[in-house]
Amino acid sequence: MDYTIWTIAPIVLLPFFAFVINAFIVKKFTKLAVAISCAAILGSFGFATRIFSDFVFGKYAEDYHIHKVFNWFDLSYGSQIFKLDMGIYIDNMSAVMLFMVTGVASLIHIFSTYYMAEDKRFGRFFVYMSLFTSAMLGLVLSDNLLSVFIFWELMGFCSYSLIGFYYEKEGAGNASMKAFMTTRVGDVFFLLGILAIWSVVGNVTFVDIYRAISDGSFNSLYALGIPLATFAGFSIFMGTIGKSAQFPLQVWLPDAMFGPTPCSALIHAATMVAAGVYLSLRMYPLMEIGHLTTMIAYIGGITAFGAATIALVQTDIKAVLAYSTISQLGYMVLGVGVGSYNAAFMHLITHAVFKACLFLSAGSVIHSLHDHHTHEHVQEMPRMGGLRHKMPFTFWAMMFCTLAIAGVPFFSGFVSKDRILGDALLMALANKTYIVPMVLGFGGALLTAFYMFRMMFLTFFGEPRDKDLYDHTKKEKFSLNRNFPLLLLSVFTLGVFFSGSLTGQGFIKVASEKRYEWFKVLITKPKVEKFASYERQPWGHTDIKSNFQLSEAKYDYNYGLSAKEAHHIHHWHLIGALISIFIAFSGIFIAYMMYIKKAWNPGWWVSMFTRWYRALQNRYYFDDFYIGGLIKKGLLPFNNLLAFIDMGLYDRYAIDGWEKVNRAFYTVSGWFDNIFVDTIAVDGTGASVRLFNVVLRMIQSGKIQLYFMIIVFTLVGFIWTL
Amino acid sequence: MITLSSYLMISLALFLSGLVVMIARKNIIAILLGIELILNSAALNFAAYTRFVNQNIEGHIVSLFIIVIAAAEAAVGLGIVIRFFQMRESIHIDDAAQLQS
Amino acid sequence: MHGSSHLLNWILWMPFIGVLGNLLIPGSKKNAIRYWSLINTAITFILTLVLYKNFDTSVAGMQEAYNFSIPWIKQFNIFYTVGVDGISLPMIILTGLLFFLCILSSWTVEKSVKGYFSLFLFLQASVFGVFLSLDFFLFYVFWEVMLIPMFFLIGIWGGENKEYAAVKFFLYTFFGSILMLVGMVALYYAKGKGVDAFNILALSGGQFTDLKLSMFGSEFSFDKLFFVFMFIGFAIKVPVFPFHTWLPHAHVQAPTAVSVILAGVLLKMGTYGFLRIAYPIFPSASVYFADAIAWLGLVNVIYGAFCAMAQTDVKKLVAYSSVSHMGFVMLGLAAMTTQGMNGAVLQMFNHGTSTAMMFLLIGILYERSHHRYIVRPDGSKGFGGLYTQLPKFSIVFIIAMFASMGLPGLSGFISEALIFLGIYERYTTITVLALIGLLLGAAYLLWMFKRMFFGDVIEECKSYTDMNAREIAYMLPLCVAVIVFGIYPAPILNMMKASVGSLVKLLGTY
Amino acid sequence: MFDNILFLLSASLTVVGAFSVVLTKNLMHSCVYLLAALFGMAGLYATLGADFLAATQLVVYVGGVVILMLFAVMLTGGDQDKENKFGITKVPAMGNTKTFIAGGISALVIALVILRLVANIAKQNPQGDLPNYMSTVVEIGTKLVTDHVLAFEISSVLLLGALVGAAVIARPARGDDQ
Repeated sequence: MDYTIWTIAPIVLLPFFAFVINAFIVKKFTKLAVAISCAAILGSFGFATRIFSDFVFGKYAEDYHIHKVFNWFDLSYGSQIFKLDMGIYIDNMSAVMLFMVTGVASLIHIFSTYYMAEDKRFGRFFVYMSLFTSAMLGLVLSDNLLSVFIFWELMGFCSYSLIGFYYEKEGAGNASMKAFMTTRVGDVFFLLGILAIWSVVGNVTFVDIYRAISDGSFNSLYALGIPLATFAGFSIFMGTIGKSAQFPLQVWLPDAMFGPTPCSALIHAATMVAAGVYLSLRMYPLMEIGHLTTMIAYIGGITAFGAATIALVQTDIKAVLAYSTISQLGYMVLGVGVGSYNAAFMHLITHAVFKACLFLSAGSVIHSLHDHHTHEHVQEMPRMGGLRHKMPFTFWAMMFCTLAIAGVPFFSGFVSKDRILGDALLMALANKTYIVPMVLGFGGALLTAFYMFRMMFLTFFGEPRDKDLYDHTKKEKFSLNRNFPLLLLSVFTLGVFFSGSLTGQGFIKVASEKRYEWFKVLITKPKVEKFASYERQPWGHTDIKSNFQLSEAKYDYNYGLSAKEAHHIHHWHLIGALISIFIAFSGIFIAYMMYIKKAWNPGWWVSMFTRWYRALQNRYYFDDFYIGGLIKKGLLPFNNLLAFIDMGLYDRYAIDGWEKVNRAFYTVSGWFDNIFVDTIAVDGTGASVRLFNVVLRMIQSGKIQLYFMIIVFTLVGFIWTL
Repeated sequence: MITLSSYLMISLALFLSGLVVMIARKNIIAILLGIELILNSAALNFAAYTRFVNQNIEGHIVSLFIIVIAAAEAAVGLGIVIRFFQMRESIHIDDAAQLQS
Repeated sequence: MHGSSHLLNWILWMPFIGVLGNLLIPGSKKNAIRYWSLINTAITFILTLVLYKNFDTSVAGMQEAYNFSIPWIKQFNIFYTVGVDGISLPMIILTGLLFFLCILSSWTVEKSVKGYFSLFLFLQASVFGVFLSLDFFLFYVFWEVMLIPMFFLIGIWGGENKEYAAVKFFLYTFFGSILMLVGMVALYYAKGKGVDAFNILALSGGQFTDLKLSMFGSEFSFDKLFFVFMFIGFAIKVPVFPFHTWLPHAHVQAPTAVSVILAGVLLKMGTYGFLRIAYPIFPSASVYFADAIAWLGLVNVIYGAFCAMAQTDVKKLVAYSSVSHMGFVMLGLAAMTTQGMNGAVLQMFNHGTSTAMMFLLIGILYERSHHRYIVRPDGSKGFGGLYTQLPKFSIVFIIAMFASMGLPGLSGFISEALIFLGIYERYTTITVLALIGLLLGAAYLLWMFKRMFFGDVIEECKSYTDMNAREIAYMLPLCVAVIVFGIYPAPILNMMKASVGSLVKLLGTY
Repeated sequence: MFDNILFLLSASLTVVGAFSVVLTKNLMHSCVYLLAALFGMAGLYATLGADFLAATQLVVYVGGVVILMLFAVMLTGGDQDKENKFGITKVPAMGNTKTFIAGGISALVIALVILRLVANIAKQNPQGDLPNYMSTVVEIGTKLVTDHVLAFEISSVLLLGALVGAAVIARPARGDDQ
């Protein structure tokens, strides 16, 4: 079967229709709605698997794309052309991404049927999940930034709804709003980037952007005095910062844990937050020509390390995972920054797998621990301990994932993270500015290993610290919807699925290059010059499967460089790997000494670094600064002031003031009318008659002598005129 | 030298006296006295002009009529005064400022 | 008289028939009046749909088939001319739809039912008149006539400070109208008082570009001067920034349905005026003043959003959000590109639907709560936990809210995106700043939503009942419109693109 | 000579009498001064050769009118109210400074006007023939019954009317207690 639209679109449409249908039936047929959601995502998974297998296991070509477009709307009139096309774009990266997203989402859907079953809004959860999945898949399939933005925002909405899922809680409202608003800050920049690119390219299709980059269209163009590539690249990267919770917009992600745990697993760990990194990777050529990679590396490094430090002091199991997510996303961004393109993407995939698993395991733990006094689930690690006896499956699944995230060899996390760190090391050697991100990256790795094992030790090892809680916890029995997703995901934390070599850098080669180094072969930096002559297919076009065999890509161990140059790279990669391994085990060892052997007292560290400890507990005061400072002290007073100026001053005086002016006018004109026109001119006529009358009446007094005098004077006057 | 002017001056003095009496006095009878003076000044003029200017007797006749009229006037005026006094017990001219009693 | 169809006449005069019918029904038969009004508006709405069905989207100018013109006041060459093109059609459909739904939402009005519905239908007729008139004088007459029912609807059925609001609304608009009247008369003389001196189509095309006017001893450019006059006249209606303060008062005091019409339709009359009169008649001045329009639009966007965030009255908040959103329309108009102008017209339509939803929802809430405080003056919560108490209401509210803030997939996004695409190249700085408005737009709405809907149900809200069938019935069409046009806006864009395109082409020549 | 003496005496008597009428504060006195002035007038008539006129003056004025006046004064004598019916203080019956100022100004003005007229006459200074002191009675009688018969008759009717009128007016109203 070849690729027509009907074999691709269902990936998005199945969950979307599930959402539409469920939105109407969820109230009455909750079970059916859940079934529809799960079936839809599994269907998507099926279609995605087909694409994945064709791209990965087929005789692939590294630059083969499926690109179908349809016209969304067309505003052309005469010579003015404006068309907005939407389309599907599948290349190797999206194929892998599709597979990961649908796979993880399917497993999380399955797990949710266990986790959410007792929730009163069981059905509604699946409605949101379906919408989210379709949005995420839509994003992956998008061929242009605008549709990426659309699905990106839709995911934001789903995230908002799911964080605010327990809307009875006041905190959920705050958290959901915070999440939406913080990412919205990034999104606005993202939209700005889209506009900037549109102004150059006249389009925002990836293909056209690449072509424009290769044409040099971005050169010597400026927006607001900044080179346009930098401007646009930075704006788009701001979208990544928001969505992937990078410094300084990382504040929302820990709060996002207010949502149900499976949604945290899917949205705030595996997929949505990774979409930011996915976007950065897609726009990597733009970042490169915009000279943004250094900044990206710094942001990644700072995030990776900073979030890891905060994770050290968390006691809530989900909070630890949330900060570890931020930290791992930081590694991905660091990978983008140091030009470790496919390692960053690989870390995205591996992280999605193990972090989803970690969250689901945490969910499994939390769900089991039910406080009989408060009737709430327990998330605090100080009340756990020794749980590996009660829930062995969960324990082993979580253990695998922890090993992966800690960077233990033979696990996926090691493969991807080590490659990022190795590339960072190489970059630092070549360019001193990269030393800081590199050191932060290695430091973060140490902390990661430590806090993850701290979490494991506190949760599963040692003696139960809350005996009552422990005794009431049922022993875990294997159930398909609870344990199967965990175990399947944990299996995929093994490194062999991602790389044929131990580290992915050619440290220890396990098997022939091409078959097992599929990731390195498939995922390469977009070669923009190839897109110069690229033509897209119409919507109805059928992509013939046999075309996939056009030109076989080869795994080039030496990166296309000379053996000597490559040797240098391999050499330093090896050193980096050794450092990583050392670091990982050191972290684990410290955790072991602190929490199992209890040889070292963590309290001592706390007392030594009280101020730092407080800063960490307060998340470096970011929330205080943003909410307490910027918003409460800056924005809201400003708003109130402006509103006061608007209604209290402007409207009251400048607008209603006209009434006063008018009143003054009408007072004066009324006065004028009254005095001059009416009194003087009109009444004056009467008054003059009256005056005459008064005078005459005075004359007509009946006093004869007066008459006589008048006669005399009249006579005098008369004589005088003679 | 007795000329026309001399008589005219006397006449003027009489007239002015009558005038002042008429204006300044508030007593009706006094006003009547003023009227008499003025009438006399007029009569004197007629007589003087007869003597100095046209020499015929017409002036005397007019003067004579003036005297007659003055007598009639005095009779009627004083009658009115008496009557007024009977009504108002006053011969003050300001009390006689109304057309109606 | 040319054109054979009387469809436009029917649309225009149908509400008047409704008014007459209402006047014949005794005032005590309230339900009869309501049903009659409902039927009347339904027929009108159907007629507008018929118009849409027969509309030829490829024609840029007026639709020949529906033009209708007869002399009205022959001595002054005033004609009764009505016509429809791609710019007015979306507005006409919007008017038909919103009035129909507003009649439904006004079912609970008990105070002087007969007067209310009669005035309401009267208002509808005058609004149709504005959108359909092609004779400037006729346009002006309808523009002014519209004030009368509005004045009484606000002044009689309004809130506690209704007289103030009504008078303010009236005077404000009237001030603008007077400037417009001056412009109209000036055009009449400039055109030589001929047969087409009041004909908007005959006046348009930029024929007054080089005309000079001497006044007060100096020379003025005719088109710039009267463009400013017209601008102020229309800007008050939009409302553009310095002339916006009537809006919060009028909205807050007006009864629900009138707020809906005010925000949904009446504000669009202002921007419609730009598209129909100010731009085509004075294209060179429009281009000349585009910068000013853009900056004013920006101020609207930002300022409205900031002010909205400070409000504690829901209705006032939404009123200020209207100021902000109409700022986007102004931005689109200032862009004078295909995308921008189409986006502006689309935004007019979309804002009409989404803000109508908001106001209708607030009206529904008000019927239960009898207050609109998010935070009461004493600092306590006015609402709380509505999500738990009113689930259906909340879902509709979420749709309306996100449509209003421009969530992709809902209608507001496409228009805003088009506007931004249109304006970016010409006004980069303004675009950057206007995007802040987008951010703030989300902020104030979400903050309001958080404060009203999340958390525990406060004691007072526990008695509220969820939306009933009638309320769902009139919210549903708007929900559908918001979602459908969010996903697939082509039906509306196709309607307008030829007309807007020809206007852009005209402006492009200056 | 006699003429001159007579003129001077008569003129003095007339002018002094007239001024005394003006200046005296007593009504009775003023009547008497009027009498003196009228006597002087008679003397002046005499110097003008108007013998009949002088005689008539004496008979009518001095013997009639002034006596009539004196009777009237005596009839209306007695206490006069100092206030009118509105309670406003009345001007004294014989006038006060204000009234005399008003009268004086009037007199001054008219004096100036008349002097302006008289000045012209004085310049011409007509000098007719001196009277021959013949009796004018015949001539006047002739004239009265010839040329001026109508005026004569009218004046007699006037006198009659005045007489009857004075009697009627002065008579108390019918039924009047006074």
